[in-house]
Amino acid sequence: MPHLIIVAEADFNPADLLEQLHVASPSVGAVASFVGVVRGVADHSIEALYIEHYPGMTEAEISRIVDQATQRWDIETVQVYHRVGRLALGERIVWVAVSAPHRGDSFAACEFIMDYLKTRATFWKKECFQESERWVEQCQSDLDKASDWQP
Amino acid sequence: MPHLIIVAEADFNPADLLEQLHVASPSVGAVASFVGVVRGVADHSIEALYIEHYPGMTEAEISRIVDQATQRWDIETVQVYHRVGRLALGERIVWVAVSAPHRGDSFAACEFIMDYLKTRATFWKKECFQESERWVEQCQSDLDKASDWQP
Amino acid sequence: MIVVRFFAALREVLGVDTVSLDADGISCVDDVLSSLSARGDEWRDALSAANLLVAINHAHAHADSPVQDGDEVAIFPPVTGG
Amino acid sequence: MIVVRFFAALREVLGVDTVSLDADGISCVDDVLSSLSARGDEWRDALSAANLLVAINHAHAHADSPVQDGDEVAIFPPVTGG
Repeated sequence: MPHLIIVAEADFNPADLLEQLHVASPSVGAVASFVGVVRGVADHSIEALYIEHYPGMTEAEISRIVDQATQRWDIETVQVYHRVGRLALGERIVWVAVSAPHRGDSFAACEFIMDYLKTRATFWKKECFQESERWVEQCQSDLDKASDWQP
Repeated sequence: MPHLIIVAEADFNPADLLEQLHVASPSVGAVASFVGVVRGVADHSIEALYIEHYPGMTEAEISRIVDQATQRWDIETVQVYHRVGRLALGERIVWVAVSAPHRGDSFAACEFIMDYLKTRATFWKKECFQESERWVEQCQSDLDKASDWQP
Repeated sequence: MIVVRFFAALREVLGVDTVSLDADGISCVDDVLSSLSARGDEWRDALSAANLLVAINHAHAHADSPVQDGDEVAIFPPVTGG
Repeated sequence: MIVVRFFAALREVLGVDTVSLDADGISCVDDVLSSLSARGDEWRDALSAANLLVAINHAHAHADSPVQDGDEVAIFPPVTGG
């Protein structure tokens, strides 16, 4: 079953995506998945995120990182669905799901891909407040987390 | 929002469960989840699993392990839904989902709880073939995996 | 009265899932096992397996854990997950 | 012709998302940056930020990476995830 890689403004339906993975193969025993959600920030009232990306390059890079995960772990099918545009507080941003024979591989590959999306993929994030907005600066803790994966 | 702990024969709906977690709190930015599925085994034709548990003790133990996870990681809400009875190839067995402000905590707690369910909770598994059945023996690799979590 | 419950392969070998024992003369898990083993060779053989686990009132316990009237004791093989 | 694309904060500062450059005299990424910087102070200031990243034809590149006619060059601030 081919991997799914989508970058779009439209929302996704986790149940439909999960259902697609389940029917994939009789050797699948585990599906790890992740949903990222626009989160409020304690010290100021964020209303939305605006997410921009580099069409073409983003998809190509995600495809490369999915290939890396496939070589590194025993996994079957990967789904990556990343939204762009203006996303209000509480809205879904990103979906990553990985099916595998065993749960350890599915968890590791899912977290690896998420860390990549948050630190290396060509997405930029702007925080939107009631009367202002600002581009988010790169976060060192995320960079450190992603470099943990380097062999 | 209270944790959800269910052990039942009935199937669960991942989309409905995810939806419940999403509305939980404006501080939730991450939901890691896991679905375990009855998997075929390469060298013989398994038709179903029969899962038995110790009613009362299972729920009490899961509740304790969820409390442990809550103390160890910054997480919001945990859902554990474990099926019992006869489950055919490809059917869902177990659901674990963890919401948290940040993705690292949600992944770690979700995997911790899954490892616990597979190794310490009072479930027993019987493999059903066309003309025979056999109780599964305890698996050392799962025990090793769970002991990785000990501080 | 002490209620003793069996699970999984042990339940199938014994052909019963619950037994009620008189609490007289029972002060620990080992006493429960002795009482049950006296029921016959099949019981003695099944209950002598080295890897059996025990719980008292839904909490893991040991051979020398105290048991008293009204307790629920469970005896079962190693768990094998879902 | 070389197409140059800008993203996020850099796109907003420059007020444009795409520029087309004549390929004459351009052999590497640094030449692209020099050509753009000659457009005025605002361009020179914005493009001199130390943390800008570059891609050629959707793959990460460096200041001395070769650029040729028909390439798509992208210049952008550090990525900040979704």
